[in-house]
Amino acid sequence: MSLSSLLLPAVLFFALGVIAKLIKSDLRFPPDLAKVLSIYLLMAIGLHGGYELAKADIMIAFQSIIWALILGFTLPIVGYLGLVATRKVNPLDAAAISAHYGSVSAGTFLTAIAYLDNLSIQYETYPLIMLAVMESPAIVVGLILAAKARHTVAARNGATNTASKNSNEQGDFKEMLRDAFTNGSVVILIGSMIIGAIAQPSGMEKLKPFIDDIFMGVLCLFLFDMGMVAARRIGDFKKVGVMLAAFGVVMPLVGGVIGVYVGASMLDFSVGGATLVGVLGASASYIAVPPAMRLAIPEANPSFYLTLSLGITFPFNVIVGIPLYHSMAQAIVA
Amino acid sequence: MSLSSLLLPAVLFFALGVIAKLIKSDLRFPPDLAKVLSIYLLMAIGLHGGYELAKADIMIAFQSIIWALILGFTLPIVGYLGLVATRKVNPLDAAAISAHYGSVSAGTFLTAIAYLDNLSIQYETYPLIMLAVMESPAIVVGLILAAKARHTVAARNGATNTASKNSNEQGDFKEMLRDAFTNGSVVILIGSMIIGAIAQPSGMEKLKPFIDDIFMGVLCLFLFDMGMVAARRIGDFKKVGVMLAAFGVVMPLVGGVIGVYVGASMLDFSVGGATLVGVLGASASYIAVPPAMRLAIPEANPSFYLTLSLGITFPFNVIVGIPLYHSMAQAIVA
Amino acid sequence: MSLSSLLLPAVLFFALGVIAKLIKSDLRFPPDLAKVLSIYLLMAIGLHGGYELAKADIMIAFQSIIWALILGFTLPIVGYLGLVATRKVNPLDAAAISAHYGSVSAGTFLTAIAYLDNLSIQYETYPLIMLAVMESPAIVVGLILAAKARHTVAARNGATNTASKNSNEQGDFKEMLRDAFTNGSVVILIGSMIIGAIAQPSGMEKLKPFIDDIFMGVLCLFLFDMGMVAARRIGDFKKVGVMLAAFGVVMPLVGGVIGVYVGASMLDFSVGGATLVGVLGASASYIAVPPAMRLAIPEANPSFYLTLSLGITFPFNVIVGIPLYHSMAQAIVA
Amino acid sequence: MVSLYSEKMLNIISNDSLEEKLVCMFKKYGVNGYTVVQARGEGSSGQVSDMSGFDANIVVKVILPESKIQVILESIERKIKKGYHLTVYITDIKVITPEKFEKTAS
Amino acid sequence: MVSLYSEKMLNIISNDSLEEKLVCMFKKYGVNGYTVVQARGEGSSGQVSDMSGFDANIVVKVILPESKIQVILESIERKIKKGYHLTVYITDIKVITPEKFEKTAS
Amino acid sequence: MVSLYSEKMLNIISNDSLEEKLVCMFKKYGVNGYTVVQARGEGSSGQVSDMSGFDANIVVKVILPESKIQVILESIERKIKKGYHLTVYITDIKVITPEKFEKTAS
Ligand SMILES: Nc1ncnc2c1ncn2[C@@H]1O[C@H](COP(=O)(O)O)[C@@H](O)[C@H]1O
Ligand SMILES: Nc1ncnc2c1ncn2[C@@H]1O[C@H](COP(=O)(O)O)[C@@H](O)[C@H]1O
Ligand SMILES: Nc1ncnc2c1ncn2[C@@H]1O[C@H](COP(=O)(O)O)[C@@H](O)[C@H]1O
Ligand code: NA
Ligand code: NA
Ligand code: NA
Repeated sequence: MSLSSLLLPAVLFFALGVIAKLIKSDLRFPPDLAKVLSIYLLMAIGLHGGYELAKADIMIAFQSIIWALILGFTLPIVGYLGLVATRKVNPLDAAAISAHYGSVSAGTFLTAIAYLDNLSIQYETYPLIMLAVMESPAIVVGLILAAKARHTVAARNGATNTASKNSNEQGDFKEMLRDAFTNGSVVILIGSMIIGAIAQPSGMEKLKPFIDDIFMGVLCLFLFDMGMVAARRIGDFKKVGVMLAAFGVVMPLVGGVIGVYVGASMLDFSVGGATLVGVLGASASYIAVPPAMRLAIPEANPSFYLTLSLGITFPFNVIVGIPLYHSMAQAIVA
Repeated sequence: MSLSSLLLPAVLFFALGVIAKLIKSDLRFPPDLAKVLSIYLLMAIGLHGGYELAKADIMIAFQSIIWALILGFTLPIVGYLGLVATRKVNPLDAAAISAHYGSVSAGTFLTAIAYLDNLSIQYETYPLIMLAVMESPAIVVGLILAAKARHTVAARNGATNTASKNSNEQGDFKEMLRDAFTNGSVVILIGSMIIGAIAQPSGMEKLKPFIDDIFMGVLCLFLFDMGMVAARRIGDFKKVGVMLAAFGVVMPLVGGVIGVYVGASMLDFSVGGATLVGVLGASASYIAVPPAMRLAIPEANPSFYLTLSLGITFPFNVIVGIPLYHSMAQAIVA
Repeated sequence: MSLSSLLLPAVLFFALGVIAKLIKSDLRFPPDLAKVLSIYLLMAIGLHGGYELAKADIMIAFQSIIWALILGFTLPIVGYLGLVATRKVNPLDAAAISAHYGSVSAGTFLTAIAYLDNLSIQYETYPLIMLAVMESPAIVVGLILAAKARHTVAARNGATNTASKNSNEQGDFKEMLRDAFTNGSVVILIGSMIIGAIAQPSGMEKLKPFIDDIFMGVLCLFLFDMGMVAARRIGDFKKVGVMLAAFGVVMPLVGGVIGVYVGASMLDFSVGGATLVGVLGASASYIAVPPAMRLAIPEANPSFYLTLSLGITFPFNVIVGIPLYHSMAQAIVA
Repeated sequence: MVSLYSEKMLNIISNDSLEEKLVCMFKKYGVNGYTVVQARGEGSSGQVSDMSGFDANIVVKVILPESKIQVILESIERKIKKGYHLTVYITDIKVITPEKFEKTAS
Repeated sequence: MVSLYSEKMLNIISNDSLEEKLVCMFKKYGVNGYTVVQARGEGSSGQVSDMSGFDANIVVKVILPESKIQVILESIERKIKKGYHLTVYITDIKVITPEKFEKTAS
Repeated sequence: MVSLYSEKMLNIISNDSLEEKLVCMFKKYGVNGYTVVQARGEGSSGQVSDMSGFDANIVVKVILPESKIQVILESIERKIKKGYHLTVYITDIKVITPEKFEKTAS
């Protein structure tokens, strides 16, 4: 875990974004830029991965998907229990927050890839499928945890209008399930992977400059922007309290350890691959899950989950986490 | 006409966009992205084409322009007569719709170029001038058809306030003529072609990575976006009725046949060039013409022409039409 | 000073933008595009420059900064005195306008670099630091000039509520000072330069296609957009009056001469380097300074400074100025 | 002399993730016209940027006949009680084409 | 105590291709101030996205003295009769700088 | 039957470089909710585009209890006297959750 990893341009631009906001610069990126860049990044990584995956071992791919589902379903429950144990948040907030930790952050994943590439460390392509798979299940778990929490709360309060609510919830639940699996990021990522796998090689060749050559520069720009977004949330640190803020650091460590273990021991990946699975376990979604939670658990306070996932866990993973999970992977694989 | 043409990344991304909307994904591209991408595409293709055209035969270029004008003026009239014959739309709607079919769709044209490039089929550069030329005349024909339609309607209704309207229309007409020929797409395309032709080769060399290397990737992203836009309109299919929807498929076939014939027999182009002229004849504008029609024929229902050009003809051409016009061109040229 | 410099694609696209507006085309670029492009350009030039500067002579770098500060502080005063002498604007307008001329235009600077590159003329990297340094001081001078102007005006008017104003101004002034030095463009430029200097070479290598290869194309797109923006202001030419409009041409000439002299004689730069310093002296800010002046000198009329910097000086420099300052540099250095 | 007719305009400020839900609600009550504007803002649930796809607000504007206001407000109130963050306000407006806003559900 | 003065605010929702035409109309009647906001929406002429350059709506807002309302409304009504899709509404507002909106054509 | 309560909505059209200043002012007077919409426009200080980072307008909308209007208007008036270009108007609105807008500074 050399310090030199911090000197990756991508990480440095993230830091620049954070600093820009800390010194109260008036620097503001156009509101649609981050979205455009993330569309590009997902598309590029998807095409690239799909192309590789066309040659992949279907058995390992299948196992990866199973483990992605297991991680996606388990991590939010771990997080939920941890949060409820702190007694610092109500169960609905706990459900909403922990859903974020079962899902993943493509930005963190891509930074990890830049990190590995820079050290010339090989990695398997399967974690990319896991990235796509893990976007959705956590949202579902969040919904289930919230339903449970609501029942608890309602039972406590004497449960007046539970009946009428329930009928409504049925329809909503179905709709949200569909939303979880047709989520925009998932569509781009899986769609691009399929295109990468089935498109004609001659066609793919022509895409190379777009998806490969300028990739790293776009990632830098994206992380620059996200650094500013994260920094705007760092200020809310005080609002969420020390206990919650600590969760934003401990939870990725827990998820990272579990992820690295799954990658190295269950899936038999190399150091690079295990590091990436660690990053999947450690990272928290800040694109797909927040709007889903606004819809599904409106009672939860968005300040909590946005501050944790965007303001604490994201910077922690980009700057400290990735090299750490890499060390862990080295330790386990060796 | 091999199925493999459907496996072009550009076409696959268009399909992905359509599918994303059909499965009701919440995927949404920022509202300005399509515009930015289309500016880039027009600029790149213009520079590229201008560079080639500097070495072109002025006689053929001139003939191409003449034929582009003929196509642009004739096709809307063909469409108008066809539409009026169906008795399913009023004359003003017919005028507005048919104007779209005299004009062209740069997105379809670029997909055709990707298609030909992929099959390593050579093509002349002249169709590019025709693309630029054909943007405008159809708007003018639309205006004339609408004026005629209005007179017919007014005559039927007893013509109350025709006089006052007329004086106003004079000024409007002039203004709209100017608008038709200073249309944004035309300015970018012709401007870039001129720059490509007169700029210093050393300067052009430095532009190569921007205009050539990443071109195909940007086209994919653009078609991804347009696939979603088209799919949003496919749902309006029922509103326009079977007859009109059929027009959205028959008209491009008619235009395609005429275009291929003009390209192959009148202009003596190769298979590639004739295919491109076919695409010009077949495609319907969805960028330049709709706003012009909103202004010029406000009585017409935008749902009709947007659904037809964007929701039916555009997907039809991208997926079915291009290989078809290619086969036609092969048949005629051979 | 060959005419061929006008045939640079970048300059031609600027002209195309101007022409598009003059012929009243409806061409409109999305409102956020210019900002995105300028972020990219600053980032690319910063990374590039930082990488070079890592090998630079610290002494010359230091001298460059000193001279940049001197230029930034002196030029607005020269401009202010000139403007007040014309008796065509009130002192507050004069302060606001002249602040623009002490600062710089990155767009003009990059066009100059494209110009030199095209002629294969070498240039030092130090002017890039000067570009970053010169963004801010002029804003400060503008504030000081405005404060002075306000006192004069207040003294004339009998100075009623100066006291209450002053206490308020103290706080505002501090805040504006901070704003001047944490200005967004400065943060991107200096931040990218530092990243370029400290990032690992292997990481920088991966950024090359993004920051180098597509740079010229992006610059063309940016200047295309800015041409339209400038042209919208050219129309206001009459509103500002002949005297002011003349200032928009004379002031860059004065600044250009001073700049070239500083570059060639004080800093001992080559012809290329001296040309760039000339451009720094000649160019007027239209990104950083206008919003700062709206805040700091609200009494000044934005039409004046926007028309001058964007509608007159910017086109003048891009089309006429750059080759001129190059000739001057040749004359002095030789 | 153009005649003016009184109508109501209902404005809802909300996170853009709720747009589909709100539009659905309008259609359920036979309101087929609405206008949406992108916005940023701040309120009890913290700061909301206008970054599309991340966290953005919208202002939804609907011109309605007085008669439909109550039933829609009740639906909105239910949503607010469930926890949704909706900032709602109603203004009196005058229109020149009342028939446009008074027709019943299509 | 800041005094408040009554004015009218005219709002026009339309497709952005009509922006130039509307601004021209304002200037013709001596109104030189206006504000435009990008929007999306749905109405009798179908759904309109907010994709710039494709199909976008705008909301045009103009603060006017009462005296100018009628003549502009007449012009708008003529346009609507010609077929233009304009959703128009007027609100009563209070302003603190009436002179800003009452001056005659420049 | 959902009850409606009267509040005021303060609207400020300004250049976006003044956004921070305006938000500061609101907070100073205990107003913690506001909504901002990007705009373009024209007025006495010329045409303003909606180009982010160059020259853009904003419309700031704040729902306020009547009691807070005057003190904020005074602050705005001072700014206008200093030269700031602020186009301000107030509308009467009805809301369904008055407690949201009446609470005092946090
Ligand atoms: N007093 C207010 N005036 C204007 N807009 C408000 C106000 N309070 C809240 N909002 C808007 O409503 C959104 C949600 O507010 P809240 O439910 O308080 O979190 C905010 O992001 C603002 O855009
Ligand atoms: N009832 C309404 N409330 C708010 N906006 C409307 C309404 N009806 C129409 N609009 C807006 O006006 C535009 C044109 O409407 P229309 O003329 O009905 O097609 C729509 O795209 C909407 O943005
Ligand atoms: N009469 C008006 N109606 C609507 N908006 C206006 C009006 N006058 C000015 N504005 C807006 O306020 C901004 C500043 O105006 P001004 O202070 O007159 O330069 C303009 O850019 C417009 O967006
Ligand atoms: Na995770
Ligand atoms: Na056609
Ligand atoms: Na200067």
